[in-house]
Amino acid sequence: MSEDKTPKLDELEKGPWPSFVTEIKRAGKKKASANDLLKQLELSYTDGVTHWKHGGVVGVRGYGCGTIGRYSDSPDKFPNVAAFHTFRVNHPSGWFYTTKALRQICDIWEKYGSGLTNFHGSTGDIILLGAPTENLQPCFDALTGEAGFDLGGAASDLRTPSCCVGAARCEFACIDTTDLCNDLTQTFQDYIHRPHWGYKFKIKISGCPNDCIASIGRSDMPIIGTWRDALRIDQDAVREYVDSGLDIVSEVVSQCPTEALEWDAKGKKLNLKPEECVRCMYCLSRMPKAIRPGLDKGATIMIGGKAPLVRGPRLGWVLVPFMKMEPPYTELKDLLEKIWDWWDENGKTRERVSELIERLGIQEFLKAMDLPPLPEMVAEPRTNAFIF
Amino acid sequence: MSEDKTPKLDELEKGPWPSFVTEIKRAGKKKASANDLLKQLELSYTDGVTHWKHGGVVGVRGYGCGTIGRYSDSPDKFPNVAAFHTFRVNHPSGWFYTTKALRQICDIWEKYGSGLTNFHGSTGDIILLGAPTENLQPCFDALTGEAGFDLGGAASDLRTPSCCVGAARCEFACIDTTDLCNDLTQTFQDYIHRPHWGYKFKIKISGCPNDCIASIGRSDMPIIGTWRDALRIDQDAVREYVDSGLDIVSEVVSQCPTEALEWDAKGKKLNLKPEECVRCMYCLSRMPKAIRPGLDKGATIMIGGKAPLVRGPRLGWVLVPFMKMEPPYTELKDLLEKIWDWWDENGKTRERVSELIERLGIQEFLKAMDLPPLPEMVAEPRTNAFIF
Amino acid sequence: MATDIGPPDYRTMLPEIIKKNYGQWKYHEILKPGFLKHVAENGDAVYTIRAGSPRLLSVDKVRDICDVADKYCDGHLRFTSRHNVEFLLADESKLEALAKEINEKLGFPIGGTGTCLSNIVHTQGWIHCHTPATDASGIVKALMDELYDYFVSEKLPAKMRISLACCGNMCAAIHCSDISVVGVHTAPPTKIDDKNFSTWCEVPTTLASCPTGAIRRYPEAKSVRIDEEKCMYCGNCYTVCPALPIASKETDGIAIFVGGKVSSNRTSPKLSKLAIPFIPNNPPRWPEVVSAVKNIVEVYAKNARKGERMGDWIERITWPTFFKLTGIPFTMKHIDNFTGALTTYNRSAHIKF
Amino acid sequence: MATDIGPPDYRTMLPEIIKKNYGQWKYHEILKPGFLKHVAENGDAVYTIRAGSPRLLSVDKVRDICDVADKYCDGHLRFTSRHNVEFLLADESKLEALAKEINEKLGFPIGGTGTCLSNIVHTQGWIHCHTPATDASGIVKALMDELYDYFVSEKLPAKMRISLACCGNMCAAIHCSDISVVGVHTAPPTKIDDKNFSTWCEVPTTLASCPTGAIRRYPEAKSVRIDEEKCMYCGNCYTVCPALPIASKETDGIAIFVGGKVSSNRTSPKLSKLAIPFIPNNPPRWPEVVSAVKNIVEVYAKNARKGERMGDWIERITWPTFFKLTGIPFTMKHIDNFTGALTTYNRSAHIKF
Ligand code: SRM
Ligand code: SRM
Ligand code: SRM
Ligand code: SRM
Ligand code: SF4
Ligand code: SF4
Ligand code: SF4
Ligand code: SF4
Ligand code: SF4
Ligand code: SF4
Ligand code: SF4
Ligand code: SF4
Repeated sequence: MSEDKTPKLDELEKGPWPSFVTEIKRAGKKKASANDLLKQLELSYTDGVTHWKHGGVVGVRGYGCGTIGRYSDSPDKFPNVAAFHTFRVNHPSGWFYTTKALRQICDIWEKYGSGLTNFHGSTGDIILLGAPTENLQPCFDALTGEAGFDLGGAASDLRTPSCCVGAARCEFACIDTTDLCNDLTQTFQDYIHRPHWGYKFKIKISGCPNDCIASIGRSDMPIIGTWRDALRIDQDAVREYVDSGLDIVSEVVSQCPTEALEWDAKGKKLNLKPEECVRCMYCLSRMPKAIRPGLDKGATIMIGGKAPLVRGPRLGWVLVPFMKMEPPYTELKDLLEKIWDWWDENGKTRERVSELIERLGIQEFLKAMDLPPLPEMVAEPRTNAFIF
Repeated sequence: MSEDKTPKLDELEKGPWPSFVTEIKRAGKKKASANDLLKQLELSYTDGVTHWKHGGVVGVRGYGCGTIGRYSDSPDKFPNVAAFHTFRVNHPSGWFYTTKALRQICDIWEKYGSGLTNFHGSTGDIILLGAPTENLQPCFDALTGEAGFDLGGAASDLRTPSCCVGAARCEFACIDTTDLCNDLTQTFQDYIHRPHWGYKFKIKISGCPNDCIASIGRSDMPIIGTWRDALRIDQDAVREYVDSGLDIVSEVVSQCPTEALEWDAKGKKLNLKPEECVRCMYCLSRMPKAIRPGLDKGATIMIGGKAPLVRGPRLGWVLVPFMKMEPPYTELKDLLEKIWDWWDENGKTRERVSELIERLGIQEFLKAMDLPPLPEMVAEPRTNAFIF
Repeated sequence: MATDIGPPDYRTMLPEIIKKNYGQWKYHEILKPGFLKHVAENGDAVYTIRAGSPRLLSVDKVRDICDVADKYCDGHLRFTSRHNVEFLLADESKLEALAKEINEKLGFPIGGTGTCLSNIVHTQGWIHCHTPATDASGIVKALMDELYDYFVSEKLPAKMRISLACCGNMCAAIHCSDISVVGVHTAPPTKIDDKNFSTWCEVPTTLASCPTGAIRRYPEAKSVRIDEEKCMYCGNCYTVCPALPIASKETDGIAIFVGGKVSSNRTSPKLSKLAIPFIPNNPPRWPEVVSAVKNIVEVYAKNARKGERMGDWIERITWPTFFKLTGIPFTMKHIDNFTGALTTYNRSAHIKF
Repeated sequence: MATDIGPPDYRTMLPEIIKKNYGQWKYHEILKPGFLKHVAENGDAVYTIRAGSPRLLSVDKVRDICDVADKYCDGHLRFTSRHNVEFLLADESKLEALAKEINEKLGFPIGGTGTCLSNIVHTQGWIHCHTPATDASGIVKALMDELYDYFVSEKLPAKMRISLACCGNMCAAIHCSDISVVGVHTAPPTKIDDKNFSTWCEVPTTLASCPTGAIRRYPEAKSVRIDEEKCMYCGNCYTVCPALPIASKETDGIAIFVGGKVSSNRTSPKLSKLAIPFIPNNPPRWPEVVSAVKNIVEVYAKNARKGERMGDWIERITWPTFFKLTGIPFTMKHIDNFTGALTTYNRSAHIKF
């Protein structure tokens, strides 16, 4: 393989899906680092292993987090990615942008970095992919200066909170996800930018149980909009669905997981047993024109989602079944601080909050939180007689 | 409380359910030990604790198991139960008796013991409740001699196998439970009577998945009758049920857990998708006159049921989905010996086979058993990527 | 002296009608509570009357039972896997007379079939065991007195199995019953008998017996000590070492679990789940335990659908609703904290308000 | 130098039509794949076109996207939680022209809504990470090429989320996706860099990092050694200690899990379960991985009912049937042996033959 050819990666320019290789090549026209990235990647495609060295601590003044240090293991071959560090730039809540803002970021990144980005990283940050060490500070200064952006989380800190589109474009939003996300992000800037704990903590906010931000799987604290009163049914709109061919019994009523719905075929009325409804969003999602959340809205606060390493896969579970969610979100913030204090005091290095709860026992945790035990917290009570 | 009065226990002679206190009193008319038992029990009812001392090793010649040693902690007060040991007498499979056999046991027990029994202990033995040490051997001799009974299991041995009534009085029996139980009991006499392993091993046999012997919860090896071909439907009998008022759709068809049934209302025919049926016994139990197991019968061999101590409650799980079950049951016996060898070689003291499997990993166990991994063994595949 | 002869061959114990139709049964009917009719391929029928027994029987009572079996059943009978007595006969005409004698002469109720409540499988308790946290027979008697009607008539939505074990060893494996009543200790075994420790016990096996690692060496007294924070009162150490008594009047009592089953009928077997963590012992009739169980039975009977076992019903209505309907308070103790506990939490946004 | 200013306020980023109707949305319709219409209480409507993006974008491409948004959407756009680009506008008449430019000028497909397959959430791989067992972007590209039709048309029974992580750290938390593609190591980190160990690593933290206790001290070399029997190849030790490299061309590859979801819609969230334990890396297009995923997608699409997510479908048909229908061999590796494994076994007599 000649040094400049990338036959393997070229294969990935074929096919209908837009190609990341094309993107790297395009950046490579302007930036030598993008070109070296391409070549190093081609080598990985040949060797079957990464050519990045382990870790590396880099940063910007005053911050302990927000960058990921990265060095090539073959700096001689690929001098322009010898140091190739990443910025995690905190996105605006809901990932809405003006083109002006995006262009500013592009200009800065073309100047200081590789010209390659991820929109977005899987935590939600704008990933600016690869800059040499000496460019980090000036690039940061430009970002926080002219562009008005700031860094997101990395390392043992509060990670960039994210949320679904919510009230901005969704009829199901039971809480103002974007406002809450923005408020928490601003309130806890210090926790995002400097390592405070033994490990990371993630917050994700969905406007309803559809969980379009995948919070249950991906965050230590999933916050999920819900309602306490009965869902609202517009019977005229129901009849419209039925008249235009919806088999309401087989497609909606019989699918309700708790048999909370009943179709009065005679009266052409969809009846709800509100006390049976578990807010699963099924009927609402199926008939958005006819069924809406109730009016007494708030959020279910959950705890403990995370990736599988190293004690197995985790999903978040119910901690507070219902909390009103209005600015300045004091109750929520107090709870967060309480959780962080307890975790910080008791947790080991690299121990996520759910792992700590598992180690010390949920009882210990609930007591420290001053939260009452509730049947809503469990799928089922204990099956062992080891009650202590 | 005067020494001879039992006001607390007397309360338990009231009410419609037959009273064990009445039984003890009745035995007490003939046997001083039964009387002392009553008095010691009254004391427990006052003190709120047992008055039996811990353990005590007793036995009969040539056996290491089959008796439970028991000494009073207040022999001065209750001299006639100072030593009050139990026999576990192996029942005939299916718990069928002639009155002659029962009367023989009664006569022997009136002679040597307290005259009190349990029909039966929860493993299935006849429990002869309480004899002094010196009577154990003569009592045993009488049992094995004139009466033709023998002891069951206790301690770290094979416990008395038991089975449901099966072919003797049940139309659902897919295997000859009583014969199999009897055969195993006779074949493994040595394992029942002498401790061979680090802990106990239990076998229970049900003729079908209704599991009337509760094998899944109570035995290291649950053996459950099943069939491989399609269940047999007598359409005339189906129509009889329907004609006499059974709502076959709501009460049967829609209850089938795998939607294997279909009611052809026009043709008045109950159709089966045999490949969907999981042999749950529901439709058969609901319509015994119309639906019967198939003809290619055998058993599902399971492994690992036991009580919760100390690693939490256990249920048995599928080890061999289908095994033909005909005398002399060689395949089953070979498997048992293989399991016991592996368990004996690898197990710690007081470690049941499922605890050992958990500790060493199911893979290790299946390999040692030369059994192939099958999807029928799991409710779901692993959720972690820790594949080793 | 004969050894290893094994039990008598069951074939020698079978009634004629059973021998003749062995393996040939075609279907059954429940004629009324406690009365079964099994019909063979050839049209033969065997009738069974099921009678409730206290399990603990004097030999004289066994003889009474034999008398009845001699009179009506050609000298044969059987017991069930739940300790009931079954009288089998071919002659339908004798059924009522037999039933009358069972009731009157033996004092045994007839029932326990179909959707009747059956007998309570139970254990030794203070009658014969060294580790109990409660008695067995006494509570069973008190419960069955109160639930008598459910045994003699079909008043339940489905089969209901109540079981009782007097300590966490859970003889009878009651961890998968519709209702399980379990004796529990709620304090650690701190009254250590240092004097006898080294005679009765070995340090390594004692340490190894503890699932939570709560026992540590205590060389000063050639004995051990318990870390009370870690102890979960399981009593396993006492089974292994008599110098660690754990029973105590003040702290022993009853826990109640619900919603288990072993049958694979329709739904898979289920473990029972904690309903009531602790009720102090109150002999001789444990009124608090009796009314707690009765309440659960009644709420279930009133609310479950036909054919729905306790656990199936609760899964349908959800656990919060179970606690609401029964009025049982939900406490910290209900939330699992044993190995794998996290998978028992509500990992969804499904909530009823 | 300003610090801690946080991200720009999202309110400054919203299109006019969104600002005006913020929190006032009443319902939505999916006009066709990739085209959403949201209607507000006052009758206002916003139209959205969703376009598939490779996520890794050059700044010039971002500028192209901006050009399109300037032309049609008053200079606004958003990204979704699955890395798609959304163009929002109030003027329905411009939709087709906008769509044309997205396809032709940006080269982005339109789709991913409703029961279309959406974008594959993924991670860094060989592009930027130090611990991968495989690449990310390359496999994603190869997969989306093959599954392209599922993105641009509604051919699936329900939503389907495919996710990919390049190592067991599982960035993107793909452990609850309909299909998760995970990079796995299958050999222990035995090429220990003894020379650098004491400079780069600390013994206690290295030992503590191992969930299975497979690492032991090796004072001879001031380093550690791995118990190969105990190692489960999780790679956690390498994250903590660079002297324990685990990546290897020969033994690294892909595992595929299926049947997870995070939404509480109808059924509770579910973890994904192992379908295929190992497929060796085969860059640049991983044909074996692509055809394995395609097979699962197609079998699901053919057999599941309307509205049934992958996991709901498999639960209905049972896992043995899933393996039968897909033709995927079931191996020892499928049976869980991690903490709590026993509860994942078939603890019932329910079997299909
Ligand atoms: C960039 C990103 C992947 C991507 O391409 O999108 C990423 C990249 C890395 N993750 Fe991650 N994680 C990223 C989102 C996640 C997520 C998803 C999320 O946040 O929603 C998860 C799963 C959720 C969770 O936290 O449980 C995740 C779980 C991990 C873990 C496992 C943590 C655990 O407790 O199980 C590690 C291991 C660690 O921290 O040591 C990890 C570690 C890493 C490191 C820092 C590598 C390491 O071993 O230290 C990676 C740096 C790669 C690089 O060179 O850039 N990353 N990581 C994501 C962050 C971008 C952003 O800020 O937007
Ligand atoms: C006699 C006995 C077998 C024996 O060898 O002793 C027996 C006999 C029958 N059982 Fe059973 N079962 C017997 C203990 C059991 C047990 C074990 C236990 O309770 O410890 C179970 C498992 C219970 C559980 O899941 O917790 C059991 C679960 C069933 C079922 C499944 C019921 C369900 O809804 O889950 C059936 C089917 C049915 O009733 O529809 C059944 C059906 C039957 C049938 C109808 C079978 C037949 O066609 O003859 C028999 C009459 C049942 C009746 O009582 O109505 N039998 N049956 C046992 C009587 C015990 C008693 O005295 O009450
Ligand atoms: C008599 C009986 C209870 C009864 O009244 O029915 C009984 C009584 C005792 N059991 Fe049991 N078990 C009896 C059936 C059971 C069952 C049920 C079964 O076999 O179907 C179980 C649950 C199933 C299982 O084995 O998992 C059972 C699980 C235990 C355990 C816990 C074992 C475990 O691994 O979890 C122990 C503790 C031990 O062995 O150290 C135990 C220990 C004991 C001891 C020997 C006490 C001890 O700590 O050593 C009890 C002697 C009482 C006495 O003085 O007579 N017994 N034991 C049952 C035997 C009668 C018979 O042979 O028919
Ligand atoms: C735009 C987005 C939110 C955002 O802030 O970015 C979004 C938007 C909507 N989601 Fe979502 N969901 C979005 C990610 C998700 C995710 C998260 C994920 O995939 O990582 C989930 C959870 C997936 C899971 O369970 O694994 C998700 C599960 C749902 C569901 C539940 C579907 C189900 O059957 O389980 C609904 C309801 C429905 O579609 O019936 C829903 C419904 C909707 C609706 C219809 C809500 C509304 O009325 O506006 C939106 C249009 C959906 C569509 O694509 O047809 N959305 N939605 C996300 C688009 C991602 C993409 O580019 O494809
Ligand atoms: S989570 Fe609910 S509120 Fe948020 S975008 Fe999805 S459907 Fe809308
Ligand atoms: S939201 Fe779900 S639980 Fe509530 S009525 Fe609708 S379908 Fe039923
Ligand atoms: S387990 Fe089956 S075969 Fe045995 S008695 Fe019960 S129903 Fe009959
Ligand atoms: S036995 Fe069970 S699974 Fe089979 S057809 Fe009957 S009800 Fe369905
Ligand atoms: S449950 Fe406990 S106390 Fe009761 S008999 Fe069994 S071992 Fe003894
Ligand atoms: S009672 Fe159980 S937990 Fe407590 S010290 Fe004894 S063995 Fe350990
Ligand atoms: S999944 Fe692993 S290899 Fe991939 S980016 Fe995350 S930490 Fe790096
Ligand atoms: S790869 Fe994982 S299991 Fe293996 S030694 Fe490293 S930390 Fe331990």
